[in-house]
Amino acid sequence: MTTQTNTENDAAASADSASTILEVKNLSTQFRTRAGLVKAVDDVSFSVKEREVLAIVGESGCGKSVTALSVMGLIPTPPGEIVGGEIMFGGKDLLQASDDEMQEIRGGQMGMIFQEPMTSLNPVMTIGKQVAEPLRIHLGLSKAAARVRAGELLSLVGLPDPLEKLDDYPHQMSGGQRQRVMIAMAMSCEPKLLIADEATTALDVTVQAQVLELLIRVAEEFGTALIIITHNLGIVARYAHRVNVMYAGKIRESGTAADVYKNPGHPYTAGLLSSVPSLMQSTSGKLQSIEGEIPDLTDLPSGCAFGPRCPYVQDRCRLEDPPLENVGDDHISACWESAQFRGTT
Amino acid sequence: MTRYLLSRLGQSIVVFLIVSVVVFFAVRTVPQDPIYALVGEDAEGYTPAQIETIREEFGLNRPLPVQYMSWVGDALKGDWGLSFQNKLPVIDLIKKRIPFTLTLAVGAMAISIVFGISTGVIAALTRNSKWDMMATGSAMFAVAVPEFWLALMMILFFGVTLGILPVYGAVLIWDDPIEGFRLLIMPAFALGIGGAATLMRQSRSSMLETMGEDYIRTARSKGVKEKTVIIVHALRNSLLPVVTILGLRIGRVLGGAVVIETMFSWPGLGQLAVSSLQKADYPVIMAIVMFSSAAVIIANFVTDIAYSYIDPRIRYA
Amino acid sequence: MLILSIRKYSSQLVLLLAGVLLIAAISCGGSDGDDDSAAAATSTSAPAATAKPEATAKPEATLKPGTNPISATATAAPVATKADVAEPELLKRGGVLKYGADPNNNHVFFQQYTPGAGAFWAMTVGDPLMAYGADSEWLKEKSMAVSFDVSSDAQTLTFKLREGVKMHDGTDYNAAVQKFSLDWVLDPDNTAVTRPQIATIDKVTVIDEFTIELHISRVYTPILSALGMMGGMPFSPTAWEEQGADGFKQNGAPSNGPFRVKEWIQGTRTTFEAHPDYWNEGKPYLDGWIWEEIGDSQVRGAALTTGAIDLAQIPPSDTDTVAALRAGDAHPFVNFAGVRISHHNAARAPFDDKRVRIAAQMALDRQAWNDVLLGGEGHTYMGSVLPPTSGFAFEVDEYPYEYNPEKARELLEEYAAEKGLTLPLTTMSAFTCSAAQAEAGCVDLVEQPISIVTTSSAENVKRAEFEAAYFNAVGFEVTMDLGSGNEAPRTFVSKDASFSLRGFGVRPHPSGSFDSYMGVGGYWNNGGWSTAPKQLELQAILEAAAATYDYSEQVQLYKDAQELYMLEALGGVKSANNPTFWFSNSNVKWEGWPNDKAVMFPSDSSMKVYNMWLDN
Amino acid sequence: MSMTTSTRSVLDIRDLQVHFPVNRGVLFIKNKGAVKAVDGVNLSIAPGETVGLVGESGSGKTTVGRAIIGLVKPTGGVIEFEGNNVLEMNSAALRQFRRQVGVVFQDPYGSLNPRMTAERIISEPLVAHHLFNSKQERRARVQELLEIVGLNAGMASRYPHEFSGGQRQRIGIARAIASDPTLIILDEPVSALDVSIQAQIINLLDELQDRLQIAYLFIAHDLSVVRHASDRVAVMYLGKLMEVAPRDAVYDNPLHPYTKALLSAVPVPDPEIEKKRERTILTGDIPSPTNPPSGCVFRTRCPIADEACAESIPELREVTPGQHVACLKV
Amino acid sequence: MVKTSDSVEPSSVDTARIQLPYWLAGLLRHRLSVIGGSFILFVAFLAVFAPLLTGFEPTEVDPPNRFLRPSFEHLLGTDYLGRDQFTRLIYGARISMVVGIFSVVIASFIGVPLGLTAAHFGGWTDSAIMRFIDAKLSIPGLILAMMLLLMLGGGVLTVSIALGINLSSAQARLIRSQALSVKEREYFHAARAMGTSNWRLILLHMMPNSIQPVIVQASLGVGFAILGEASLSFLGLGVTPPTPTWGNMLSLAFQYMRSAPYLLFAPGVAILLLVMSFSFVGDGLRDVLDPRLKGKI
Repeated sequence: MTTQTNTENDAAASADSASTILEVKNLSTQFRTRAGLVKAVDDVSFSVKEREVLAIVGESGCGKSVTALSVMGLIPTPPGEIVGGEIMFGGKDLLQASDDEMQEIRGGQMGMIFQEPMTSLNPVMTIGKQVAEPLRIHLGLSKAAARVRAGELLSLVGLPDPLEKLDDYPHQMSGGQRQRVMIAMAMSCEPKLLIADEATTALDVTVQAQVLELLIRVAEEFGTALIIITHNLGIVARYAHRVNVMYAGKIRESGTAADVYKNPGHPYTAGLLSSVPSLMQSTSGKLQSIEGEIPDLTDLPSGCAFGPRCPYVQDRCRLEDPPLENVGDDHISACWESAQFRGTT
Repeated sequence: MTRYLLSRLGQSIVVFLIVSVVVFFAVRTVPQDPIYALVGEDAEGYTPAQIETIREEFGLNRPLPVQYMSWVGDALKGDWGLSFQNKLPVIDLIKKRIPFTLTLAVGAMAISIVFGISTGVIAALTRNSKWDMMATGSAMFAVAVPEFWLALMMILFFGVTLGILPVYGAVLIWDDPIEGFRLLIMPAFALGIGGAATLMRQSRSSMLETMGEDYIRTARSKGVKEKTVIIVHALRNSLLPVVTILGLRIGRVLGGAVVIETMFSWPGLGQLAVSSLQKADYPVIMAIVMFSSAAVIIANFVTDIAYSYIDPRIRYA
Repeated sequence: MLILSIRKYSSQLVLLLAGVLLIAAISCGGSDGDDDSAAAATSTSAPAATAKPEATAKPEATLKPGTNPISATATAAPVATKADVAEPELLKRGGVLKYGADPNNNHVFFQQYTPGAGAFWAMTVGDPLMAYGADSEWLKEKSMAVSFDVSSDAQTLTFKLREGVKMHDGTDYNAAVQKFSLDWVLDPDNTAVTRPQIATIDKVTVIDEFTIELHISRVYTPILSALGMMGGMPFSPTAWEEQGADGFKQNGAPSNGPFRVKEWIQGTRTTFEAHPDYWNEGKPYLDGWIWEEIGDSQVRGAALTTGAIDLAQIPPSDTDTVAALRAGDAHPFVNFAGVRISHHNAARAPFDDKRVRIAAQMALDRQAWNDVLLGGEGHTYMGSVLPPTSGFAFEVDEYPYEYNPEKARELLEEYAAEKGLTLPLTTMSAFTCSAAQAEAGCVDLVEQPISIVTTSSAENVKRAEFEAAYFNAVGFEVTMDLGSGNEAPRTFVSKDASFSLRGFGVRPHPSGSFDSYMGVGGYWNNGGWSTAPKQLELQAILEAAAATYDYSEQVQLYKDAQELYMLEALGGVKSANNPTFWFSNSNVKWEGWPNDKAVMFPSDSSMKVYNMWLDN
Repeated sequence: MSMTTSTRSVLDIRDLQVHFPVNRGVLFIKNKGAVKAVDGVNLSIAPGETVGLVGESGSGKTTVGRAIIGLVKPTGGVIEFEGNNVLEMNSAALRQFRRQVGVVFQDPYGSLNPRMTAERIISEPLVAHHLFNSKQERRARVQELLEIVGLNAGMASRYPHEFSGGQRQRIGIARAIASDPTLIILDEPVSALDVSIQAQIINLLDELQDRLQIAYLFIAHDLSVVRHASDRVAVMYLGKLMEVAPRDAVYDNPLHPYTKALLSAVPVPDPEIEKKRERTILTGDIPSPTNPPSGCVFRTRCPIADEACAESIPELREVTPGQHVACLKV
Repeated sequence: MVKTSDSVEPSSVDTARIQLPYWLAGLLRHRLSVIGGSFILFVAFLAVFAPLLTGFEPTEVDPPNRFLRPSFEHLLGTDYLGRDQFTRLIYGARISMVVGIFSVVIASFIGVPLGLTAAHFGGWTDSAIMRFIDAKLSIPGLILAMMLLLMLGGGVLTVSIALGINLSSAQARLIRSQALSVKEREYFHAARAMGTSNWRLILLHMMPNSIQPVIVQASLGVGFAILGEASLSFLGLGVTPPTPTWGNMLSLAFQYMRSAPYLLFAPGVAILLLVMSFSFVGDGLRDVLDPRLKGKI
């Protein structure tokens, strides 16, 4: 049981000088479904620097997971398809990479953790074998060497008596322990980038805290950049250096966590922040909720997708989709009325 | 695991008892008078009095529950009673036929499994391609074809016109491997092809489902080659539901054997079942049905063990 | 919608059509292309002219009744020494003949009931006291009696027995053994199926080691032919002591015939091996033969063509296989042993009225019956109950009850008007047994619908469908009562069938058929039609025939009996003399090949396998 | 909103126990121990009050809810509703109790029968308790309920798959208030919803409570939502109550070490505050409920535990007015 | 489309627009089941209007014109008794369809209640019912059917009962497993918490949500029942002749395979296409009724 104060955010300051390891430009991914064409990710651009922790936040259906899967090249085709854009990683555009090249990168230089601990591990295969698999593929370790290394990795992620765990099966472990195994597996080849897609959503609060602390520590130790995908605004505040807010397939706002939270550049971000009840002081009466329903991606409104639910909507918003513009130092947002609405908060 | 198997064993014994009771009483309601199997249609040489004494000998006029109790008592001691056709012990009649039915059943199951699962997996992996279409189409075709029609077509085509396969004969594989195998091909194929179709559909749908699971995506995220993902991760998981329905297939195969054995004059229990049912030869019918249901129960039991061995979630319950 | 879906049909539909065409190809391919010469004979033409030069021409001409040695004056003929038996060249012909047939064999003890015993293997296992050839004349070469003489009151028969005969278990055959066997059969407790054949014998005495004397309760000439069947076959007393009935059922009763049972697997096959020291030197030619039980006649045909078996028995109703084998190079044997009669219960209204029985006769188109059900190979010999080959055929030039549906309907309308009924006639009256009948096992019956009763075998189903259609056409309303296995005959015995489709095997001597089937005591009649005056008259003729040894007198009496039965008693609607077919492969030879007279036995469907050999 | 204890409480749970037998051996061999899902819980809810029941998975909070509405048979204790014990009620009394207690479940997709129209779903309780004799009256009541929960009456004949998550939850709520109950058990009512929709439903529940004076048992694991919605909060761990107190006492002045650890583990959506907050991270996992630790169940993960905690099971004591804590060290 | 069981929920006609029941709309989009469905309707049409479509009677005998090859006058030729094959085929369709559908209805009436009671009450009733069903399943299907037929005698109803009892065990097992999963769903807990009676729980909540796979299997079952009737009549136990069914027409045609191969073609293909059509429709229904898919629309 360790007591820590939050120091990570300070380290972010020195990150600017570090080089960019992932550059996503105008990424667009679509799905053909029975109900019509779904533009899950529509012209998304962002970048991740070395050792940086980027958070992508948004409600369900906003495209955050699809973005991550597109970067990893795990979009099931059919029905999905990446229709445009570039993903520059390690000097190469992943969209042009061949299957073999992608298999080289996945698990080697880029790792990923998923949401459901219960179903993300192969139920009929021992933990040891599953953790050892990337080691043998990417680092070419022998069976015995890979097993030893797997043991070390399990102890690194804080599993009690790791060597015995090597021969256990996933169903013999709790949710938290499995997520630790996932981290061990994803980090096994000390990747340059790790994507955590709602990695702790299915865990209890205390276990969630343990796993995230562990993730940050290991990333730091291996110098791995992190993309944390979540809908929990608290996690973003606590762990992320920068944050992208997504809505209906587009990035609506991006900036450092501090700026975005203190002075949100988009009405949607503001609305989200205000609809989360506060832990710090008792509030009674109405929460400032965002009206209306989550948009149906098959028939999005013209202009700004948030228009129908936005309290500051103008005619222009209904006609034209606002581009991303600077609203502060390293802080951009896509809203025609950002000046007016920011003035008032 | 042992707890799971012990309870399965208990259940099987209960099922076996229920089968014996159900069949014992069902058979006796058949309107046939069993005596005529022994004395012949016109009962030449028998006086009515003698016919009555025979009924006594077989204990046919005792109340049914008493008959059942004595039957069970004898059966446990290994005495399956005398056949009504010739007052000879039923065991001798059954003993020689069991290996034939088993050989046929195993042959049919082998064909079902080999053709069924392989085409199913290929069809799933090449989803909506022409291979998939052909496999699904031929599965639809194989399920819809009446077995006896297929059997005779094969006899006439391969047996008579081409003459490459023997049309008649009954030799066990271990007695005369080459001839035994050549004899087995057609009946096993006719009996097994229906099963192959069902297994193909089942393994196709379970493979498709498995490929959509999260741990497959995790494997891919680890950079595992697609081929290894299929063989190492997907295949074993997708076989689990297929193994469970193997147990049920045995019942269908033994049922189908009745038609195929009659068609190929294959001296198995199915052929005997048809003649003894028509002659209402109770002891022989009881022996056949008890053996078949024992085979099905044991098969289900074996598939349970196999299932719990493959799936660690049960092995370490 | 259909057009819509076809226009945008997908590859699945193409697949579907391919599947369908595949079936068509196979099903036509299967008919090796000679369907024009097969049984698609039109109604009028004579049975399809078969290309094969056929030794046994269709028996249109009645056979000249050969001199029949069964006459009182037969004196002690000289003992046939081994030399004067026509000696075929002595080269060893050997081989194991495989014989494919249908009915399954419950056990291998020929004295107790098992389907097909008489027809298939009993004659190969035992040499009876008296044996009969193709035209019912005495076959000394096969019988144990070398000579016999009949007492003046014709009730005592003395037989001189063959010497030096060894039984299968090595023991010697003598008068004591023959007596033991006859006494065993005559003892009711042994429930021998062969007892009714020789039941008239009431005393058997051993005169000396090789002479035996039988006393019969009444003058009964058919006893000689009866002793030619299983009843007259000896079996070893010493083996009986050791094995008893169960032993005999499983391993066969050691007798004195050319073959003995080697192995019996129920429902599969029975293997016979040559008797090592069989008394008739040089015989049997075969080393052994195997009876293969093949249920499906088409598979039997296929097994013959592919050489899996050497000899196959094919039922006439399987016209396809018969035609296919005829077209091939298999040698056909045709024997008119069976008679197909739809017996109706003449004791119950409406059948007690002669007009109704005549109407039933006239309702059936026998020519069509023969063409459709027997592929034209049957013989619609209207007159005789007995087959033309038996020498006792009843010759009639113009059968009064020829196929005439209009007349039949008139008769039924006349009967219905008289009885105040309307056509179609649907019910059969109740039946109460007389004291005598009750004692013979008759059961009282309630009123019930007119029904055709038969087993559900493929052959009988077709017969039932055919006859039901014709009976319904003239004014009967017949329901179908298709039983499974042995249920149908039982309903006949207990007389609740209106039309029971029966066929019966003919014994070497007509008395066998008449007594056991048509006579008052016969098991088809107890409680049936045996009380009507015409039927009692018929019974008197039968008894007279059984009492005379004069062959020509017997022939005349049996013809009178048949005339009375067919014209007056009308106990049933005779459809045809049913041919039984065998086909043998080219490697099967016998004495006097290809004339198959020497290997066909007059009784219903047995082949003298012991006279055959394999020439490969 | 302090609550005077004198007014009779709507629901009073005393020493509630729910143990599930775990049979190890084959058919007849006796079982070897039980999972103590709920082990001695005391809780009371005043009319119109909202009691928050908080805890992690495996804490037994859902089982408490299930025990109250009769889905699970308790193995001990008393559940008193308006004076009489639910567990000893005859079927008539039980039916009356069922009419007065509504329930809302977590999963919007799983809590509505996919084969029924919205109208038939909402009218289910009306039919079960024969509240209206004619179909028209029932239809009118359903229209009214739809309006109350913010859906338009035209949607009555639609099927569940034609509604969004938020709308389905509103139908669930309409069904719960249909027989105008005095108490509703809310089992994780908003956990499965997105943040923006979550806020709308919380506001709806608030509004309904003010208008219809219904008492809520608000079961959830999201501490900030519970703080907003509840008057009093009870914290559960491994089947036992750790701390019960008014809302402000629990959040501003938590006494039980588990409550402290729980609050510190929840990240707050404000980087400034997060920078300054002092966090205590618990180690290890929740012990298995089949053999809980002796004495205080939290002692194996408690930062301030010592030998004494292992000997005796801490009682729920009133440390400060209205604030009860089950810990020897406080 | 003959409704196999009335519990498929009634087509709801929304006042706003005429909306086909969702399962029918779904089926129309499923190409294969359109083909299958139209063939079944075509056969049903033939069966119903048989008397109008042909001048002959199915049992009308005309031996002189036997074994006529398919011609304009006799579309499918004549059999060994000169009976018109086309007439027998369409009258036979009537009986084969009735046997097929009847046995599936009987199977459902036995299997569904058994399965539901086993799932709902659990404990001893569940294991008792399941052991009974295991026993029935372990007796080879055809032998069980033959025994039942010998007991009840041949006839359309008795054949359907024999085949129905055979199919009922599979139906019972299927609906029990579905019902068990429904029992875990929250809407079931909600209904029980509201005090709904056991009866309504089973009928209104458990059955509608677990009946889909039974309907899918039922449509496949019709095909298997028609095949079963063919096998039984091959063993001489099916519907008593001369009533024509595709089964006994096929086994009769067997005996004239060389001399009249065309006799084999019509019943064989008819059985094949009808059984395949039912499996097409079955597959279509499976996709349409699959709850997982429906949730996503």
